[in-house]
Amino acid sequence: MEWDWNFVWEIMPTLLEGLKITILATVFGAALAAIIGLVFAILRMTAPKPIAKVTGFIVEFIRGTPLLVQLYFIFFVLPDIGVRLPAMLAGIIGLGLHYGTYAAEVYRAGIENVPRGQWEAAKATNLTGRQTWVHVILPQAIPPMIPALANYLIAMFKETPLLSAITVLELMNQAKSVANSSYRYIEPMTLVGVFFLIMSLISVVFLRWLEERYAQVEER
Amino acid sequence: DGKLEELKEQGFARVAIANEPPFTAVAADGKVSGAAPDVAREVFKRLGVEDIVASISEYGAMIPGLQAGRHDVITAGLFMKPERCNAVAYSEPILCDAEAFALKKGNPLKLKSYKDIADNPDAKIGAPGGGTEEKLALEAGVPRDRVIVVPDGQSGLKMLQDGRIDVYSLPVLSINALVAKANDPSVEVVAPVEGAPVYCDGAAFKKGEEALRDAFDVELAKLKQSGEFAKIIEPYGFSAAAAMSTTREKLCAAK
Amino acid sequence: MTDWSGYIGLILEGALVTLELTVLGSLLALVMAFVAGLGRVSRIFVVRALATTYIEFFRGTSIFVQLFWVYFVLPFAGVTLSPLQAGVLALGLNVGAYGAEVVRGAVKAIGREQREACIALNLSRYQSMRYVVLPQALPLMLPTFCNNAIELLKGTAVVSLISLTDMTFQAQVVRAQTGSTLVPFATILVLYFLMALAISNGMRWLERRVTRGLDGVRT
Amino acid sequence: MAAPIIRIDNITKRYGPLTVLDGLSMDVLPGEKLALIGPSGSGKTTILRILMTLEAISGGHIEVDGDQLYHMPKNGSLAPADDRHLHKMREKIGMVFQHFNLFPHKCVLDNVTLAPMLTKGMAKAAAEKRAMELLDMVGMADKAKSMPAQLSGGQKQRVAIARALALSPKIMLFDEVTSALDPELVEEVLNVMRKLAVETDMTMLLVTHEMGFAHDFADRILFFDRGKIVEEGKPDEIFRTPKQERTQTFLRKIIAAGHRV
Amino acid sequence: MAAPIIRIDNITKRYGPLTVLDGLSMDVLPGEKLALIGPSGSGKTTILRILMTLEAISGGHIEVDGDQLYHMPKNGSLAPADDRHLHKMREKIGMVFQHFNLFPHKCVLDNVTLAPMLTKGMAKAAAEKRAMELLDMVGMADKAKSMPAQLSGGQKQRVAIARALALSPKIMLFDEVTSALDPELVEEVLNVMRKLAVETDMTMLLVTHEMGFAHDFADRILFFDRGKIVEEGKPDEIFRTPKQERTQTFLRKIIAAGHRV
Ligand SMILES: Nc1ncnc2c1ncn2[C@@H]1O[C@H](COP(=O)(O)OP(=O)(O)OP(=O)(O)O)[C@@H](O)[C@H]1O
Ligand SMILES: Nc1ncnc2c1ncn2[C@@H]1O[C@H](COP(=O)(O)OP(=O)(O)OP(=O)(O)O)[C@@H](O)[C@H]1O
Ligand SMILES: [Mg+2]
Ligand SMILES: [Mg+2]
Repeated sequence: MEWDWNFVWEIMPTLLEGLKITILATVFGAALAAIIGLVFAILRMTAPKPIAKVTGFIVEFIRGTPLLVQLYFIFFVLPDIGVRLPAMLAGIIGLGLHYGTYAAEVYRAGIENVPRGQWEAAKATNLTGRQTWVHVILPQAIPPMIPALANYLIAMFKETPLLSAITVLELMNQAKSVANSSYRYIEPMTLVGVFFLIMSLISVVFLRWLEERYAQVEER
Repeated sequence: DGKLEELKEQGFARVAIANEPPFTAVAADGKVSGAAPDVAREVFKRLGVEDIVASISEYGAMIPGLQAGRHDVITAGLFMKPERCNAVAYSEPILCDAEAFALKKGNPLKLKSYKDIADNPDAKIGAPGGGTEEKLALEAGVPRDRVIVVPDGQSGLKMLQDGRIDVYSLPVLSINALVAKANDPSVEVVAPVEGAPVYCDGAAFKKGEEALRDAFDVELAKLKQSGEFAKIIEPYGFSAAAAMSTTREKLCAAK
Repeated sequence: MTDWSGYIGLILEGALVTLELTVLGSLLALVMAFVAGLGRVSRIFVVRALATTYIEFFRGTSIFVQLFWVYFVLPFAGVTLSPLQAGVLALGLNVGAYGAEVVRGAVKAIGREQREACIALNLSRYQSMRYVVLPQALPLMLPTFCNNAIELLKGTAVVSLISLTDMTFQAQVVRAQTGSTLVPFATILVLYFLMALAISNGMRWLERRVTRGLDGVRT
Repeated sequence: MAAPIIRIDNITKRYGPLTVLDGLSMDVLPGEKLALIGPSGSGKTTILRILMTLEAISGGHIEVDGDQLYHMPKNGSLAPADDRHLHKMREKIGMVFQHFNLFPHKCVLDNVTLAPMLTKGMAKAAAEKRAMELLDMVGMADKAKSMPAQLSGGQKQRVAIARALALSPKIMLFDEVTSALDPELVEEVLNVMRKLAVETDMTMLLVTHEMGFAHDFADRILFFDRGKIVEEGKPDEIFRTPKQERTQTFLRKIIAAGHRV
Repeated sequence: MAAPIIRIDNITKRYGPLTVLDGLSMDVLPGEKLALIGPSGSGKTTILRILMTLEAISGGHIEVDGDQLYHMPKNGSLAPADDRHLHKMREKIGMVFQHFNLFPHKCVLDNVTLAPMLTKGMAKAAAEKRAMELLDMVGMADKAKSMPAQLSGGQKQRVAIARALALSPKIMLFDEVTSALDPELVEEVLNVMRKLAVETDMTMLLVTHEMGFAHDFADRILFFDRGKIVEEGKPDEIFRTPKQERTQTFLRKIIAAGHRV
């Protein structure tokens, strides 16, 4: 089967339509993950022991099971208990929950990487707990987190094709549906790959920039 | 004939199926059954190919998979339509069926044809991706965003029960099998869909392997003559007479 | 009545395929991680460029897309792989690219000081790598390798979409047969989690073994 | 003689099975300059960290400036101190660390003004005026806008001293403030501390390996070994005529290693 | 007088815009014990690292034991040295680092035997026999099976010295080998080096801040400042009657910081 440029131009608008959904899902998924991650991290680090433990287990469970199956679960099983989410929303929740567990780890590591001496210096200068967090710990913990979070953002972007399994018409699903009606897989699939590669290469450059910009603040 | 010798050599033919009873099914023990694979198994046996090995696939992925050499033949209830006839080499007709809708009890949106769905801006139809029903809906003018591509029959039924779609469309026998198994009084069947033609499937071979197809046709014809064909498909609810009353030529020419 | 024992059997069969994919995929990933990871720190430009291209390409595109590409597009280039081969190839190459960065990072983390000690002791580059740097880098890699292996395990679910009869796929079959959605999906979620648990426990055990005697190293 | 500003009464500190301080008692007079010396691991850092409330005690009592440090009166008896009590007590105490622990994301000036503004509600202008005086005192006024990463170790440590002074504590704790510094940079920090000793009547506790400096700086030397005070006395007594065997061995080793006493 | 074993001829070392060594020349005689002193950043470490080929030079020539270090003869003229040439030259030189740089994953004995077995193809038994002799010499024979993490800093450094000696280099380089040690542990390392100085005729170059030790150990002292040799001479000349202003200031500062000279 030969590569057909005319066909490429013909399907381009459809694919771009899908790309739009992909990007939307990524953006909302990421925002949700950032928030859910914060909740997980706070529960794990500061809640009473039993709650922290249960949270820890939930986080481990979500991290240890495939997003695809989680999506099926949210989309097909939750309606049995009366929670019927539109496909796109179900997808965003799946992404947010799954990547929230990763974000939680980033938050935790970022905070734990602030040297103990900083906590002690804050205490020795008699700052309160809240003041220590706001003025000493978070300003140091957040910048190094940014590249790691961005990394997961990109990873999430690359996992959005899974949403096609729960009928979201994102890039991959559009490509499949084009393939279904034309019986040609080469062009749509390759184009999807190229789209992802382009987006990723751009984000790699962006990531390098972030890493440089927020490279560890030095002291010691 | 190279391809047939190859299959004999390897002892089995790789077939694509969809796991959509009664056309194709996988039993609890993993055994492949359903009318289409059963016929194919018998014909291949007569051609000297011992067995068939099935892999489940989406409808949309079947023809690309055939072209990519992933399987040797499609036996999945993939109905003959002119553009498909251009893409693959069909055998003579095997299983015929009309289209049907599964919808909520009492048919609240009064949907009887694909046109009705197109005309009702609230109606959403679910159909297998790359299947005949998806195409019929689109051709009838249902906009893309109201044709939900559903991965498999069970998902379709579930989405109908959950109210995510208003109609789920499959061939009559498939819908009946699905609804019977679900045993859900809130779901009813409209069959056949008004204005939708009766379709027949055939075993689909890769273009360029017409020799194998022709050999298949010869044995298929014998099977039909001997009455064994009817014995295989009628328990599944299909009509042997329907398949024998039409030809590939007619079906591929139909518009 | 539903034949649950039969269906459980089906899912266990799928679990076996998932296991097979995970093990084979991990092996390929491990090989690729070392080849490409060490390639990236090579002194030879061509080797570095090749390794970088591989890594960026496979990290840059989605595993999902890679899988479809290997399965549906590669055959037109004359390479036809069975679904299992396609799955192992796509997963192994994909995770291997991530692993390569881990290898590179760990090798670089074995500081300048150790390399300089090697030079001062007149070890060749190969000897330094083999006897000094890698033995120390390995324990640093293990925790991330563990995460990578779990990512690979989760990635195997995607192969159900190219009709490989893995655990997720079998769950779909069971679902089609029984009409029950909750039972098969809940079952495989637990199974996946148990497998992930097994991986992380295994890795922890391994980590303890390779770090024995290294504890408290600080100059 | 004035009442002690610090009374340490039979305190114990354990880390799991390890007893680091074992029934230690000592008093410090207001304005006294005290040097704590002794071998590595003898508990010198630990006692300072306990006074700064960075480490909890396992038993005993500490009184600082008339109030219990780790306890507070409640319904007529002593209860463990709560956060508010500790916060109040910490106002009296400042500490300078071996590794400076400056806030790396804030410039020198902000490092010094942060705590006065937050804990004492000082106005920005007032805090900065005072900070500049202190920075001037430690010779760092011209670097007020620099970031910590741009400073040498000696400069960082001088900023850290200014930061601790900005809260005007009654008691200052110094834990090996020069031992992370290049030899040449040691002197600039010691000079600041000499000045401080002369110009203020603050109580100072100093842990150091610089025996020469300890000799010149301190009113009294405490020699620690294994969590106990083995010997104490005026610098000349300790350094010239140590009575205890262990003190003698320790000093001999240190001298052999090239340190002036 | 014998021919120099090291001839440094007008070498330059730049890091980007920064010139660290600026046309430096010096000779070292076989068996000579040389101490390099000078302020931080003056290039002392750099010159040792260049001799160990850890750092490339920006210009100039170095001859070690009759051969060019960074150049090799090729078609009648001098070409930049390739890996093989460097490998051959490194056989003559050993180095001990400030931070020991032991291999943490290998026991003490394996640390010492690794290089002889790999680079000289020594048999395991022979390598271990020689290693035990060396470990005995540095007083570490009883720790042969310990892991580096189980040793104190002083013990680590003694193992590092044994490791460097195991290759029997003609020249040994020591870069502040005691400055990462607790004061109490300094002496045990210096003792080993004194023994080494007396018992072998190896050429030794030593960078140190321990002025007392430099005085006792060295045949000749080089005082570095800003990448140049400002003054050189016998220990007594340099320490008692330094001629240069800069040498005087430096020594005064060091003495003030409590170091014995
Ligand atoms: N967080 C901790 N957990 C366990 N043990 C500790 C901890 N902090 C200190 N120690 C132990 O307490 C003892 C006393 O330590 P401390 O730091 O007070 O000694 P030091 O006199 O300051 O020694 P140095 O001169 O080396 O600073 C040591 O044996 C040390 O190992
Ligand atoms: N890798 C490098 N990149 C840039 N500059 C460097 C590098 N290594 C050393 N320098 C600079 O070279 C100069 C000389 O450094 P060197 O380490 O030789 O000094 P030194 O005399 O050993 O000082 P010290 O007593 O502090 O060890 C310093 O200004 C240093 O900042
Ligand atoms: Mg201490
Ligand atoms: Mg140096």
